[in-house]
This record gives sequence, C-alpha cells and structure tokens, in this order.
Amino acid sequence: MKRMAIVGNHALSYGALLSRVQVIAAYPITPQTQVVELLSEMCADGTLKAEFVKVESEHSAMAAVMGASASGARAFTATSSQGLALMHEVLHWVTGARLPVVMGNINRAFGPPWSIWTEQTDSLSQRDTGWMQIYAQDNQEVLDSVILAYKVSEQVLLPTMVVLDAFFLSHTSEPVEIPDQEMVDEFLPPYENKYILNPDDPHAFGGLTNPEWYMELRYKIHKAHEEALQLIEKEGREFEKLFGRYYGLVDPYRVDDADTILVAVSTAASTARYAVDLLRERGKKVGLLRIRVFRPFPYERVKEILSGAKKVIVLDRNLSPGAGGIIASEVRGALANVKNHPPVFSYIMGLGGRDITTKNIMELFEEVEKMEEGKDIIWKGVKI
Amino acid sequence: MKRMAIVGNHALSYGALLSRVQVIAAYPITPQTQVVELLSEMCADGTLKAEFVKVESEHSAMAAVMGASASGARAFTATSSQGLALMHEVLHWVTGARLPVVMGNINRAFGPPWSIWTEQTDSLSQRDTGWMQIYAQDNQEVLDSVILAYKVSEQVLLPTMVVLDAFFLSHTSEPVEIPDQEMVDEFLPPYENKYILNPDDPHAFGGLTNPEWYMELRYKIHKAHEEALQLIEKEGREFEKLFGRYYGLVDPYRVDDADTILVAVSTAASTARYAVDLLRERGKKVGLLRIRVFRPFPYERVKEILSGAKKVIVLDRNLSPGAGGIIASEVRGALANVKNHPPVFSYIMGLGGRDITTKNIMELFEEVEKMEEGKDIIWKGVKI
Amino acid sequence: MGKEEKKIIFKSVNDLPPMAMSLGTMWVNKTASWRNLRPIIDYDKCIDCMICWKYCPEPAIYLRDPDERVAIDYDYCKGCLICVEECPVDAIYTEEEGK
Amino acid sequence: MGKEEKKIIFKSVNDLPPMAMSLGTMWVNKTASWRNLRPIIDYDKCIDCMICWKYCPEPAIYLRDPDERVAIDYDYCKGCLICVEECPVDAIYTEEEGK
Amino acid sequence: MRKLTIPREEYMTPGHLACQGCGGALAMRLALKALGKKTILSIPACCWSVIDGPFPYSAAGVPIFHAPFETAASTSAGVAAAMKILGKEDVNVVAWAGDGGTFDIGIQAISGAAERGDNILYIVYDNEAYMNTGIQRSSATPYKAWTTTTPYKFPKARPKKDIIGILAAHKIPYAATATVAYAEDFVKKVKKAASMRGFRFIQVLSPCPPGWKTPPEITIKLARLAVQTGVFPLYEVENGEKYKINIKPKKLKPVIEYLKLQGRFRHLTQEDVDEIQRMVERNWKVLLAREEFSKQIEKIV
Amino acid sequence: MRKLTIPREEYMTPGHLACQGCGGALAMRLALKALGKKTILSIPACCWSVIDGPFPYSAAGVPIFHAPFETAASTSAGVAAAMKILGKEDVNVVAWAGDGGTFDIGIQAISGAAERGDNILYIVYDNEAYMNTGIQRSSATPYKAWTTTTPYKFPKARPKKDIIGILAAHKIPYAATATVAYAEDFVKKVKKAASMRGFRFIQVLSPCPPGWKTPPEITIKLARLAVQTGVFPLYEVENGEKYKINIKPKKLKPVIEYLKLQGRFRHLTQEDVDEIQRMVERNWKVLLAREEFSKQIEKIV
Amino acid sequence: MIEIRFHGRGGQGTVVASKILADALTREGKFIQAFPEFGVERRGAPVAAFARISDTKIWPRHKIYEPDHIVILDPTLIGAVPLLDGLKPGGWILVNTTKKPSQLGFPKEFKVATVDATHIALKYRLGSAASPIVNTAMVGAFARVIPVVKLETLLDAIEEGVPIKPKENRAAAEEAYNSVIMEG
Amino acid sequence: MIEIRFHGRGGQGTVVASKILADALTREGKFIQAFPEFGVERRGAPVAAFARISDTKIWPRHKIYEPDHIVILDPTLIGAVPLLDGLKPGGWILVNTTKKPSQLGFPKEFKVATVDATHIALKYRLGSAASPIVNTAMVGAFARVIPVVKLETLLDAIEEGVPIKPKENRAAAEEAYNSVIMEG
Ligand SMILES: Cc1ncc(C[n+]2csc(CCOP(=O)(O)OP(=O)(O)O)c2C)c(N)n1
Ligand SMILES: Cc1ncc(C[n+]2csc(CCOP(=O)(O)OP(=O)(O)O)c2C)c(N)n1
Ligand code: SF4
Ligand code: SF4
Ligand code: SF4
Ligand code: SF4
Ligand code: SF4
Ligand code: SF4
Ligand SMILES: [Mg+2]
Ligand SMILES: [Mg+2]
Repeated sequence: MKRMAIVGNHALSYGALLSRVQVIAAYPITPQTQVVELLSEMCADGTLKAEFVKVESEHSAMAAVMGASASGARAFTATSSQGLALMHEVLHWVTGARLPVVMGNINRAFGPPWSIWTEQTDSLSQRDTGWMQIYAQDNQEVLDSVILAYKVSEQVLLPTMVVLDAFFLSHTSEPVEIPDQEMVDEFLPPYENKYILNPDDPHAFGGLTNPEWYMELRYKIHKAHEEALQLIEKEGREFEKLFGRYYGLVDPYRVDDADTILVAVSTAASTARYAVDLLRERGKKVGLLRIRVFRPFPYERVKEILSGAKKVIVLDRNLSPGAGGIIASEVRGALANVKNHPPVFSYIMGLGGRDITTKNIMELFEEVEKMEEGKDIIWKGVKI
Repeated sequence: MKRMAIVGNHALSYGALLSRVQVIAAYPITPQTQVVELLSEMCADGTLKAEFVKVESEHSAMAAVMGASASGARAFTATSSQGLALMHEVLHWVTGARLPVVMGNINRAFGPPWSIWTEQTDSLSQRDTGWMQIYAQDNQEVLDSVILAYKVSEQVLLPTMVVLDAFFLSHTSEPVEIPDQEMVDEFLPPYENKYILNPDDPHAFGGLTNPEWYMELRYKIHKAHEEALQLIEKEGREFEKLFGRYYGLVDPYRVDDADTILVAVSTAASTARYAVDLLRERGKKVGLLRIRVFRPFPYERVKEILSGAKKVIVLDRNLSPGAGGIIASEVRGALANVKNHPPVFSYIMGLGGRDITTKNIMELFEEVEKMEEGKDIIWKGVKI
Repeated sequence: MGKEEKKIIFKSVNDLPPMAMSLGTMWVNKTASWRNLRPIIDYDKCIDCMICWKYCPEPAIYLRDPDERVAIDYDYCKGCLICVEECPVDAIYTEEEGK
Repeated sequence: MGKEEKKIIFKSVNDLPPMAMSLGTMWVNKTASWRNLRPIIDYDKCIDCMICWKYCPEPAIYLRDPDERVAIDYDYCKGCLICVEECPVDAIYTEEEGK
Repeated sequence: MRKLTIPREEYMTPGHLACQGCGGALAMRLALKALGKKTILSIPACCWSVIDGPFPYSAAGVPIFHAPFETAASTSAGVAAAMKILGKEDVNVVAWAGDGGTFDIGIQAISGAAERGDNILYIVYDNEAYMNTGIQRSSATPYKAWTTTTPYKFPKARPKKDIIGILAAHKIPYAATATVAYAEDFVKKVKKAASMRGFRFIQVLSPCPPGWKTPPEITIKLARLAVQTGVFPLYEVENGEKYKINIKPKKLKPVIEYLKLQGRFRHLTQEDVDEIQRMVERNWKVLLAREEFSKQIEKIV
Repeated sequence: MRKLTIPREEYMTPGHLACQGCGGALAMRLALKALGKKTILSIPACCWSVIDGPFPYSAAGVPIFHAPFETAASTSAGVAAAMKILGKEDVNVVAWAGDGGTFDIGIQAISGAAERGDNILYIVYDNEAYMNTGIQRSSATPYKAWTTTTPYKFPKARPKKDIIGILAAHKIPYAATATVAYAEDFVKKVKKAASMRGFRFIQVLSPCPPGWKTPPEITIKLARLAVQTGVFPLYEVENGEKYKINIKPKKLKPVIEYLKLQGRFRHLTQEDVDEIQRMVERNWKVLLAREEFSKQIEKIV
Repeated sequence: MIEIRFHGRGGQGTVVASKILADALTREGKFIQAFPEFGVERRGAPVAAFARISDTKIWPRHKIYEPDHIVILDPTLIGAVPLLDGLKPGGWILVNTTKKPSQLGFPKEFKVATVDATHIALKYRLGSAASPIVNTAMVGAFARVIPVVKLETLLDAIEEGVPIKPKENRAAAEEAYNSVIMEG
Repeated sequence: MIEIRFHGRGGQGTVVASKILADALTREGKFIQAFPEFGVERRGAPVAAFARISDTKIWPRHKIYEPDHIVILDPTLIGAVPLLDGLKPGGWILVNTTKKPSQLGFPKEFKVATVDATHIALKYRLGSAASPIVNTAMVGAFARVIPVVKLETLLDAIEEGVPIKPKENRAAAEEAYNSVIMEG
C-alpha cells in the first residue's frame, strides 16, 4: 500500500491497472483524457499487460470492450458526456448481452452550448440502460469502486459505470491509498465467464427472440440488479476486511435523529457533509443521505432512512427537461408508497459547472426550514 | 377531408405531408420502414415538395434534420428502437439548440436479443433528452399529432417525438380521416424562426458557455417545457375547432367517481378503455388515465386526477432495469408530495411484444382489488 | 456438425440462460413446408459433379451413405430450384408438392 | 467586418436568447496580455510585400489608413512572431513586453 | 468424374431462415467451409440476424455475437484484442455483415479498424440493399436500380460505392471481391485472407431473390452473369496497391443479359441500359489499367 | 512592389482563442477570404469550437452551427438540403472540422454525404492529432509521431490515413490538399471548390505549436517544409481520377529538416528518420505515377 | 364486433387481402383493424393476418385469439399449421380449394365455404402460374360468405387499391363472389 | 484548513506547482486538494490553480473564493488580472519578481514575500530563456513562507515528480526557499 496524491482520472486508471484489465478501448474527451493517456503510458511501458484499442469513436469504444468482454477478457473504458451519449445504443446492448464491462464516466454537462464543466445529466440520463451506476465522492472511492465494480459485475453479469465529477474529482490531486496488487488479486479473482464466444463450444448470443421469451430475459436482468443490491453491500464488507474502507449502497451521515435529511451524490454530497457538520454545530438536526449506488436504485435503504425524517431535500445537479431533477424523481418515487412519508423539496442547482458551495448547501436547509409543503422543483441560483 | 384505411406508419407520413415538411432525413428500420418508403414515393412523384436526405445512419439522420431546422426548414424524421438509441447524442443536441424538429418513433424493444416487437423502453429511455413526447393510441391520433407537434414545437422551440406502438399501430390498417390541406395550412402556418443560420445576420450557435450562463440556458429549456404544457392544451382546442378532435396532455376516462384508476399509454390504454367499460358493466368503479404527453410530464393534471382515487395502477410496457416501470416512477414521483395520495401498484407487462389483452388488463384491476399496500414493482405474465 | 434436432423446451424463466444464448441448432426447423416444387435427382443422368451440392444454400443436399452420391434432404429443401437450374446435365427434375 | 467591441451584458436569464447564440464578436477580447514579445515594424526596411499580413493568424496585422501600409494592432497581437519569422527583409524586430 | 472443389465439411445447418435461393446463406456456407471451426463471427443487424434462427437456436455452427448495426468491425476489434491477450490468436475473428452494415452505417468502425490494422477478417455479403428491412437503398445499390426508397419513378441516381477502392486507400493487406457463383474462388480468397494478419476485407456479391425481384433458382446464374458482364469483376488488392483480376472474360457479355432478369431493373429504358453498358465498360477498362499500373508502382522502391 | 495575392476582406476577427501561431486559425482566416460572406459553417467539436470564442461572442463573422463531433458532414447535409428547398443555393455550405472529426469519428457521415453527392464543401484543418483535448493520436497523426496516447516509448505505429485517397475512391468532384504556407494556392482551391457542386473536400495542413511541440513562429515554415520535403504534397483530384500535383519541388528536401524542428519527433532514431525518408520518397513517386496514370485513364471512354 | 383470421404463405398477398377489406369497410363508414401476424415474413413460409370489424370505434388492440371466422388462402396449409385454433363454434371457414366444403372434413361445429381462387387467379393472370396471387379472389368470396361489406364497395376498393391489373383483380373478386360454395 | 490560490500563465506549470505541493503534503500524511481553475488553458493566457490543505480529511469540494494566501508565478499578471480577489486580510502574497516586497505596493492588510524565481529557473536551465519554468522554484519559496510542509519532503517530491531535470528542479526549489524575502 502506498499513499499518493493523484487526480481522480488517475485513480480511475489505477483502479483499472489493479483490476488487471485485459482490454481497454477508449476515445479521448475532456475531462477524461488523462485516463486514456495514463493507460496508454502504462500499456506502452508494460506496467499494464493489456491490449489498448485506440478506437475512432465512443460507439466503437463501447463495442470493442463489449466484444472483448464477450470473448472472456476483462474490459475497461472511460468517457464523458457527449462520448457517453454516443455510446448509448451500445450501452443498452452490453446490458442485454449481460457483459460485466466496467467504465469510468466523468460527469460533464451536455452541449449545446459546449460545456466542459461538471453536471450529472450525462450519466443520470443513462439511467434506463441497465448499467449499474456508482457515484464516487473522492478519489479513493474512485479507485476502490473500479475494483468493487468488477467484483460485483462479474458475479451478476451486469455492466457498471463508475462516475465522478469533472474537475472537482477528475482534475483534483489528493491523497489516495493505492492498494497492493496482491491484496487486490486476493479480492478480485481473474475474470471467468462460461457464457463466452468459444469455438470449442459454439453458441450464438443475442439472436432474434420472439415475444415468447424476451420478457423473461428482461426479468432476469432486473433480478440481477436486485441481486446486486445484496452483493454490493456484501462485497463492500469483504473489501473493508482487506482494505479497511467500506462502501455500501448509500452513505448516511448523522441521519439517525435528523429532522431534515438532504439527499445528494458525488462531490456535492462531500460538501454537504461539511455543511451538515456546520449546521449541527449550530444545533440544527440535519443529516445527509449520499446515494452512492444509483442503479440498482436502493429503494429499501432510501425508504428506511428517509421515512423517519420530517423533511427531505434532494439536490440535483442535473435536469430532465419537462420533468425536473432525476434523483428527486427517483426519491419521490421511492417514498410514494411509504405511509406518511415526509415531503420532498427538490432542488436543481449547479448545472453546467456552476459551483455548489458549503454556503449554498446550508441555504437549502435554511430555506426548507421555512417551507411546509413539499415542492417538486425549486431552481437554486438561476439569475432571475 | 377523406376517410381512408391506412396503417400507422402511413398516418405518420401523411402527417408530415400535410405539415408540408421541407427536409426529411431518415434511415430505415423495422417497423418504421413504411414511413421512409411512402415519403420517398411522395417526394419522387412530387406530392411532397421536400428534400429527402437518404442518410447512412440514424445519427446522421438526426444531424441532418437538425442542420435543416437550424437553417429555417421544417424538418422531419422517423425511427425506432436501435435507431433512436443511435441518435441519442444528437437528441440532446437538438434540444439544447432549441430546434423544433418533429420525429416519429415506432416503439420496438431494444436488443439484445434482437426483437422487432413493441415495447416502450426505447422512447421512454430518452426521457431525459428534453424532447417532448406524445404517445398516440390510434392512427388518427398519429396523423393529427404530427401536425399538432409542429404547431407547439415551433412556438416553444423544442423538438417533439410522436410515438406509436410497433405493429399494433404501425402495421395496422384502420380508418383515418385525412384533413384537407387548406385547413391544415390554416392551423399550421409556415415555419418561421428568427434564430437561424443566416449569412445576412450571422450568429454562432452553441459556442462554449461558461458556468456563468449555462444553467440559465437550461432553465429556459425547462421553462419552455412548462410553457408547452399550456400550449398543448390550447392548441388542442384550436385543433378541435377546425377538425372536431381534441387532444390534451392526458385523456381521462370514467375517472370522476372511480375508486381505482389505471394509468397507461399507447395501445395498451386503448385496450384498457375497453376493459374499463366491461368492468363498469359489472359495477366496478374503475377508470383510466391515459397519459398522452409524457414530456413535458403533466404533473398537475396527473395529481388532480389521481389524488381522488383510492388506488392507482400503472401499467408499464417498459423497464428501467434496477428501478422498475418508467411511467410508474414518474407517477409515484408526481404523487409523493400530494397529501394522502392513493397507493400505487406498478405493473410491468407486455415486454418485447408480449400481448396485452383485454383480459390481462381486467386481471390487474382484480388483483389490485385484493391488495392494500402499494407496490413498486409487480411483474405480470413472467413465466415463473 | 452432425445433425442435431434437439428441441429446446423451457418451462420457466429459471430454465433460461442469462442471455439469449443458442442451445440448439436450426436442424429443429424443418423448412420442407416452404417448398412448392420438389427437386428430384435422376441418378441415371447424374454425373456426380457435385455442382448441385456446391450451390445449395440450405444446404439440403448432402453426400449420402454409403455411396457418397448427392442426395436431397426433403425435410429441409425449400425448393429454390438452384440445383435444377445449375445441374449441367439436367439430372434434376421437379414435381409439384402435395400432388 | 468592421471592428465591433461591444461587450454584451446580461443582467438576468430574461436577457438571454433561447439558445447560446452569439450576439457580439471577439473584438471584445483583447489578447494583448498573451504576448511576451512585441513585434515592431521598421517601416524603413519594410518593402510592403504584405507577407506578414498574409500570415498573421489573428489577424492582428491590418492595412492602416491612409497609406495602407501594414500595421500591428497591439490590442490583439499575441506575439506569435510569425510575422518576424516570415518577413523577407527582416523588417520586424521584437522587444520584450513590459520593459 | 467426382472432384471436391470446395471443403466437404459443413458448419452451417439447414433449417435456417433465409429465403429460398438466398445468396447470403450460400455465402456463409461457403465461407465457413473455408474458415473452419476456429472462428468467431460478429454479425450486426442484417438478414443474417434472422437467417441464423431465433433464440435458442443457431444455424452457423460457430460462435456468433449479434452486434448493433454499426459495430461489426469494432465489436470484432474487441474480440481480436481479447484473442490476442488471451493467447488464442489461432482463432479467425470474422466480422460478417451486409452491404448496409458495411458501406453505410458500419463504415466508420471499418475505417478505424483498418487504420489500426486490427486483426480481423471482414466479410460483407453484398446483396445491394437493406434487405432485412424490406429492400431500401444502400450505397451498394447499383445505379438506376429500384428499391422501396428509390422508387421506379426515381430510381437510384448514384453509382454503387466503390468499397474496395475505399479499403484499398486504407492500404490494408488484403481486399478482394468474390461471388457465390465462383465458389472455389471465394473459398480460396477466404482461406488466403484467413492466413494473413491485420485487417482483411472480402466483398461477396450475394444475389437476393426478393430484393432483386428474381426467381430463386437463378441466384447462381445472376452471380455468374454479374462477373461475365463486367458488372462485378472479381479481383484482389494487396496492400492497397497490387491489383489482380481473377477472372478476365475474353469478351464481356452485354449488361442487358444481367439486367433483364431482374425486376429491380424492369423500368430501365434503352438509354439507361446503354448508359450502364458504357459505365461498366469504362470501369472494366480502368480496372485493367489499374492492374497494369500496379505492376508499375510495384517497381517503385 | 505591393501585390494583393489573397482577398483583402477579413471576416474573422482577432480576439479569438487560438494559441499563438495557430495554423488552424490562419486556415480559417484564409478560407473565409475565399468563401466570402455567403457562407454557413458547421463546426463539430475541435479546437475551433473554442477558438471561435465563448457565448455570447463569435470570431468567424459568418453563421456557425456548433455540431456534435461526429456530425460535421451530416449537419451540413441538412443545411444544404434546407438551402436547396428554400431557394438559397448561392450560400456556401461548409463543414469545417479537425482531422479527428474527419479522419476518425466523422468519416461515416462524410462517406455518406460524399456518396449521396450532397452539396457541401468540407474543409478539414489537419493538425495531425486531437488538439482540443490535449494532443491524442488521430488517424491523421504521422508515423512515429509522439502524442499523449502514442507516448515516446511507443510512438504511433501506423502511417497517416490517406484521406484524399479515401475521398477519391468516393469519386467526388473535387478533393485537394493545401496548407497555410501556400496561402494563394489554398485560397484558389477553396474558390475553385466553392464554384463547383456536389461534395467537395479540402485538407489543409495546419501546424499546431503546442501539439507539434514547436515554437509558434515557425508555423509557416513548417507548413512550407512539409511540402518541400514531400511529407505533405499539394495536389488535387477531380472525380476521383484526375490527379494534378500543384507544387513539384525540383528535388525534395530531406525530411529531417522538417522533423528536427518538432518536439513530437524528438525521439526519432536515425533509422526512424531513414525509414520515414524512404516512405516519403516512395509516396511521392507513387503520386507522380498516379498523376501520369490519370492522364492515361482520362483517355478511356 | 367480428374477428377474422387469414392464413396464407409469404408472397401470396395475405396481408394485402386484409388491407383491401379494411379499405372497403372504411369506405362504408365502418370500423376495422386489419393487421398481419407480426414477425419475419419469408416467401413460402406460413403467415397469418387478422381483422376486427365493427360498426363503432374499436378499442381493444391486441391479437385475435378466438376468431369468429377463418379464411385460408392456401389449401396446402391444411395439416401443416393449426388453422382452427381458437375458432368459435359456428364460425365460417373459407378455403381456397377445388374441393367441396364437405370434402374437407372440418369439424361439424364450423360452417365451411370453398372457392377455387387459384383457378380464378390463373384465369385473370394474377401472379405467375407457379405462384398465382389469390388474395383479391379470396376477399371477393369472403364478401359473400361474411357479408360485412357491399360487393360494389369491395370491388371499388380492389380496383383502386391493387398495384397492378385493377380490372382483372376486380373481375376475379366478382367471379369468386359468385362461385363460392357455402355449406353450413 | 488553509486555502491557497496560484496565478500564472498557460505553459508556466502553474497547475504542476499545486500538484507538487499535493504530493509533498501527501508524503507527510496530510490532506490536500489541489486543482486547477477549470477551463480552457491556452499558452500565454492567465490561469489559476488552487490548494486546500488540512491535517484531517477535507470535505468541502468547490472553488476557493477567499484564499488564505496567494502565489503569483508571473509578475506581469499584476494589474492584468484581479489577483487579490477575496484574499483574506493577513494572508501572504508570494510573488516571483526581482523587486522587494515593499516595492510592489500591495495593500497593507496583506503580508508580502518575493523571490526571483525567473532568475533561479534560468540559472538551472529550467524551460527556455524565452519561457523559463518557475514552478518548482515557486513551491520552494512557498514552503518557506507558508510552512505547511517540510522542505526535505518537498524537495523529494519535486525530484521524483518532475518529468525532466530532477536535480536542477530540486536545487532551484532549495535556492528559492533560501532566497525568499518576506515582509509582514
Ligand atoms: C441502428 C440501427 N438502425 C437500423 C436498423 C435496422 N436494420 C436492421 S437490418 C437493416 C438492413 C441491413 O442491410 P444490410 O446490411 O445490407 O444487410 P441485409 O439485410 O441486406 O442482409 C436495417 C436497416 C438497426 N437494426 N439498427
Ligand atoms: C462524441 C465526442 N467524443 C469526444 C469529444 C471530445 N473531443 C472534443 S474535440 C476533440 C478532438 C478534436 O480533434 P480534431 O478533430 O483533430 O480537432 P482539433 O482539436 O485538433 O482542432 C475531442 C476528442 C466530443 N466532443 N464528442
Ligand atoms: S431446391 Fe434449393 S434447397 Fe432444395 S435441394 Fe435444390 S438447391 Fe437445395
Ligand atoms: S449437379 Fe446434376 S450431375 Fe451434378 S451432382 Fe448434382 S444432380 Fe448430379
Ligand atoms: S506576432 Fe503573430 S499575432 Fe502578432 S502581429 Fe505578428 S503574426 Fe500577428
Ligand atoms: S513582411 Fe516585412 S516587408 Fe513585408 S509587409 Fe510585412 S514588414 Fe513589410
Ligand atoms: S431477403 Fe434476400 S438476403 Fe435476406 S434472407 Fe431473403 S434472400 Fe437472403
Ligand atoms: S492547440 Fe493547436 S490547433 Fe488548437 S488552438 Fe492551439 S495551436 Fe490551434
Ligand atoms: Mg444488404
Ligand atoms: Mg486535430
């Protein structure tokens, strides 16, 4: 184990390195390029024994890792925003093909207008592709999540996206513990999959399926997600045993006696944690629920934690136009069937890289303190 | 006005014809091909004065209509499933560029495995792209919705997707009234847009936008959606005056005194209407809420109609793996902040073209009659 | 690949593989019903050139045991009549199906 | 295109066009601050060949009034020194900025 | 009398879902004979997505990955990378796609894989239109042909895209045309390509009865006429430079012999036919010249 | 003494965000001089997405549609279709993209538009890598060059993609190379292309100081050397067949003169340089031969 | 509401038959849904099509499992596919055959009608000798057996709806109308 | 928690400066976030970078608006950009300049330190004469002015972290450490 100051992009690369990925196919895009560059270096100097397919686009990147994974190789890619969107068709495909591909996505706002700054709409708008999604709040978690992602993905045969904020993680250097390779090897065995392309046992994958059985195959995908809900927590505990860090589906903070709980993801959640501490110092009974795993959506955990609160605030750094915040809609959806659940205050903020400061978050709690009725959408910070 | 038996795909083509579209760019895919074919014929024989760009892929189709619309031409395309997914990046782009493109999408299940049958995951999983989405339940509505879509889109500068079920509409011949061209012209004036590519008044569109103003531009997109909520109903009434048919955001049926209301879209809603009548004959107090416009999501109308019921059933012919039915999640999200709202029973059924019969729907009501607590996901028809 | 006609029967979702993976071959699918005209080899005329075998798209022509002459598998022949057309010595004639 | 330095000030979201449409030109953006070395034309040496003008990527070289000789707009010149390099008669020399 | 001109082994099974007389089905049958068992196919959307049969069956006898339409080459690139890292480089990694998936929506992935020199054999069975979706024009559709999107009133106005020329410009080690009528030639080319490394490409003209509006029995005849009339010459290009024409008819048959058999050309006027005749002749002469030229540049060091 | 060799009018404004000595900025300045005001640009992701300036400003002086990376040609196809139906066919519909957006992610849309004969002038400013994202390899990156994804230890192993050859294989009316050092030649080519119809293509080599690791002042010198060494010959191809070399140096300068100025080549060994020298010479001879050959096939009727 | 199922083979115009019917009914202000069995159609392979007919708007939109009547365009399908699946007792089975209804041996609970549509199609040179197109003749016969639409309207719909040989198709339909043999 | 802002020009290694600092602090088991001003960097154009330093894990993740200290790598930026925005009273301003702190005329509420990093960089041939790379010298000086990290650790971090000339960079940092002039 070694403690190093690295940027989030490099944490992603180290995660791939330590997971001993075998095939990488990726295409550069700001703010992900450092991932591609470091992995290129690692492959060039032999640090990483992997084939790097320097594809001509993101849909080819995703197709190449798909082909590799289907052939029995552990496969990795990384992208952001436009690139992720260009993969969209293939994202759905990888899920249907039940391939445990792992990908890093650096959250960046969609164009137009061109923006290179953070916003979660890119990954969240892939919410229906069937990919598991993990949102990291620091670079340590980025690295660890890649390893954990393979561990879970390869058991449930579902792909995982490890998501991090542009710049606030991707380009921020901070201390990260780099686990020893042997310990990672102990945690993560080599990729084994019996459903692969193998001339000695030839099967066709994905052929035309009549209405007779299609639905059952989709059902299996959903059940695999449900299985993953358990596995993520189980593997999180295994990981903790070896590395001393636990990652679960959600990351509740000071929620036990909280009247108001804020729900957030990614670096905004990290900032919110600081804000919660400051408010607690002032005697406010506030708490934070960081959603770490967005797909499978941890309904039960969310219900459990939030239903005791008097008010729920959701911070969305994303927008589904014509609807509202994506996380809020899922959280409201989760609470709807809970009897006497608290009202939800859905805030949209920080789009296109607009900063979310500790102060901003404290303001949310203050504003909500004065409101009684839940609100489906509140815009925070728009210059009116 | 002429009454003709046409398939849904041709209804879409006639809608485009009557809307006097000027540029079409499309790529064939089952079950949409008839749209492309008929429009090709119409362009070839001069019935329709339009440029047809026979592109080499769907992302080029969407890019070409985008370029055309940005240049001041009324533009149209149509696709389905994989094709829609391949457009994904450009779909987001068209929204950000605020272009009133109209597209037909024939709902078809995503691969793998290959399927050509109906399911709504393709279009619903585009829910975060900022496109308005209209789900038609018969071929008349398909045709009329194209015209209405242009009317609204061009006022709010947002694109619209007119969605219809594979085969159950696309390939089903049924009587459709073809409005007279003059009356359509009266309703739908020529496309005028002052924000276009014009060498005499040169502007750049979509340039890099700092965090300073990006969020405000997104806010405007959302506000345009909110404006559309009003406009859709207003233009629906205008349309009714001329053509005698009204289309709104939602289409409630026998809900006023209903204890249990079923929420559905598309042809399943049409079947459900029949089921509701049969159940009413048996004295059951049931009703139907067909959601016609899914984006902008008609929160207020949905809340208004559903909050009076004792139970709400949502029928989803789609799946967001790791979450559940997409419409259900939106409906639950809409209800969450309504005090004492009814429990919601979220059914997944009919995936990959599995048939949804009148009997199936009646069973939903019967099953729910026996349940008290709302359920976030119930699989209906999986061969267990 | 040997002939393998095993029909795969799933009773429930639990019988399915995780993805749509083939578990059997198309030998299960007898395409005889597609045929209107039945090609028939006149072995007296046949010069054993194997051209019909070479061009059958199914393939429904095989080399029969034990003499290794070309033979038509009527369970699968779709009746495209390529063999009839291509036979250099007109050794294949046709008959209407179901007559 | 005439020089147009109009700075666009939005006060609120209501001032914005519906999409990110340009409303002014980059004349607003004086790139002088990027420059380390300042190119200076020695008009005595200059033979008016316009090569410097032809190759300036900004363009920060224009044809001045009224004599139409080449001149450098120091508000925009980034100091790439292409003009210095390309001048056939070495009529452009440099000075360090801020000295 | 008996002569086995192509490998005896069958990998493809009957019972598949191709139409009667499908050239594309025959192409696969022949290709697999050449490739053998150690082969992995990636097949994007095309008739072959259906021909192979519905879940849980397959007709190919070798592993298939059904891939999104635009990804034949890129999926194969991933398969090839995996084979390399897993030490299974004896496996033929084959992309098998239709003309639409190759000339149109798949060309970017092809261009990328070709440029990178990925170790793939790409075979396009060219039936000159999008057949699986019911006969729409592709950029492989010939000049003046009818399809549902190039209706009789306005048949295709552009010539067929020169895919071999495009691939040759990528300087790939091997590019070749073939057709099902010349089965031995096709098998030989597949074997040759399979024995090489890097990105290799074969275009096999595969007549399609419903798409060409022809009776199924003349599939082979049409494929043969395409060559004999010069409409579809058989040739190879090595390293983008070395052209070799495999079949050189003494005299080209008139194109009308080929065209008149096909419903998709039934609207042609005499002028149309004459124009096509001229084009074909010119292309043929250019190809002959190119073959000569390649001898010339071979000498350049 | 004074001679105005290129149009006087400026459309592009200074104040833009290109680096010091950016060849791509100069290329645009020159192209707009040739194109004039009646021009619509579609620009996909590339340095020019930034160079043009942030909202609400623009430096180009003509309308620009900023487009997704892969859609320069297809967006322009839509613009061209609109111009046609709206009766504005006097407008130059121009796709302006980097080499990455052209050789790689945009090539499918280009191939499609070229095949359809869409009425577009496509200009690629070729700086031989993805510069906007910080210097990653594209398929236009030259053999053995360093980029961040082809690190010094493992520089690019594949030669630069022959984009003109690929476009020529599409038989488009006009394809040409150009570079900013030969400004008059470039302007002439843009004007010539603009006067034609159908899909036209110009590749303008545009040195990039940070990407090539060169001081900004030698941008023109490098562009000139690229031509004089034969690394980047200037030529035109009409209808995919008629080659014309515009600048024929009596004797090519040694490539080392070009390479040694650039940090991206600083790792080259003498063998590497020799190899590159041989490649360049061979390509040059092939090009000369091709020019001759095209006279030959011109005679074929 | 009347529900009908058509059986034929790919390439025989089975779907077109149901579409012509839709057109005719539409002309009379009636309501109809006509749709093919959704799937991959290959020439020669068995196919089916459906129609739902009513005087008022039709709401249910799903396949037809229990048709009121059945129309068989190709007699060789008998035995090859489960043609009578779900057919309601008392329903008509209309078959293209040279045989008499009684010769077909269908269960007694159904009414049977026959017409030699192949012969008629050949007579009017519809399709080729190898594959005659019998669809218009079959809808003609249908109009007699299940009188949901006026013959004249149907004939007009045929004449305007078929891509080639409008007169011949019209005549074929009329002849079939007149020559159908009904038992039951 | 200490928050610092760095100002420089594209190409001068401003971001690298903050990264080296991050590395050094990490070696000492401290916590740090070092990040650039997020945007499009062009050679010559003004850029900024940030660092947040603490002995415990740092939770807030947003830009720094009110830095405790400021480091200016390029003296020509003075006047060109609002360098002191948000600087907390009592904070240090460390400037690369030949001048003495008092000559710079900064407001009295701030403490000022200067170092001739350009000279030092030139001396050790870091970068070119036209654009010397001053970043390592500047972090050296920084370590003296704001003693959050041991010099030795910093020098090690530099030596192992820079892509070329490790020794020279180390020496430059050390020399800067020793030659910085502090007032305040
Ligand atoms: C992204 C996408 N667009 C469109 C389709 C629909 N589609 C499936 S197969 C096909 C035609 C294939 O044509 P070709 O490649 O020539 O193969 P063929 O069917 O002729 O064998 C099309 C358009 C698809 N599956 N995916
Ligand atoms: C779909 C997608 N993938 C990746 C990117 C990121 N990206 C933006 S510009 C660029 C490089 C462009 O390279 P090139 O076309 O050569 O233009 P240059 O930057 O060199 O001028 C890349 C990879 C993007 N914007 N969209
Ligand atoms: S008719 Fe066709 S399918 Fe039957 S054996 Fe002959 S070639 Fe084969
Ligand atoms: S083609 Fe004719 S002669 Fe040759 S093997 Fe077949 S039947 Fe015999
Ligand atoms: S130094 Fe560069 S920017 Fe300045 S005038 Fe000369 S060429 Fe133009
Ligand atoms: S290049 Fe030199 S000589 Fe020519 S105009 Fe410029 S300064 Fe004068
Ligand atoms: S449509 Fe053509 S290519 Fe497709 S299966 Fe039928 S014959 Fe073969
Ligand atoms: S990186 Fe290169 S191409 Fe991009 S603006 Fe700078 S000099 Fe120009
Ligand atoms: Mg095809
Ligand atoms: Mg570039």
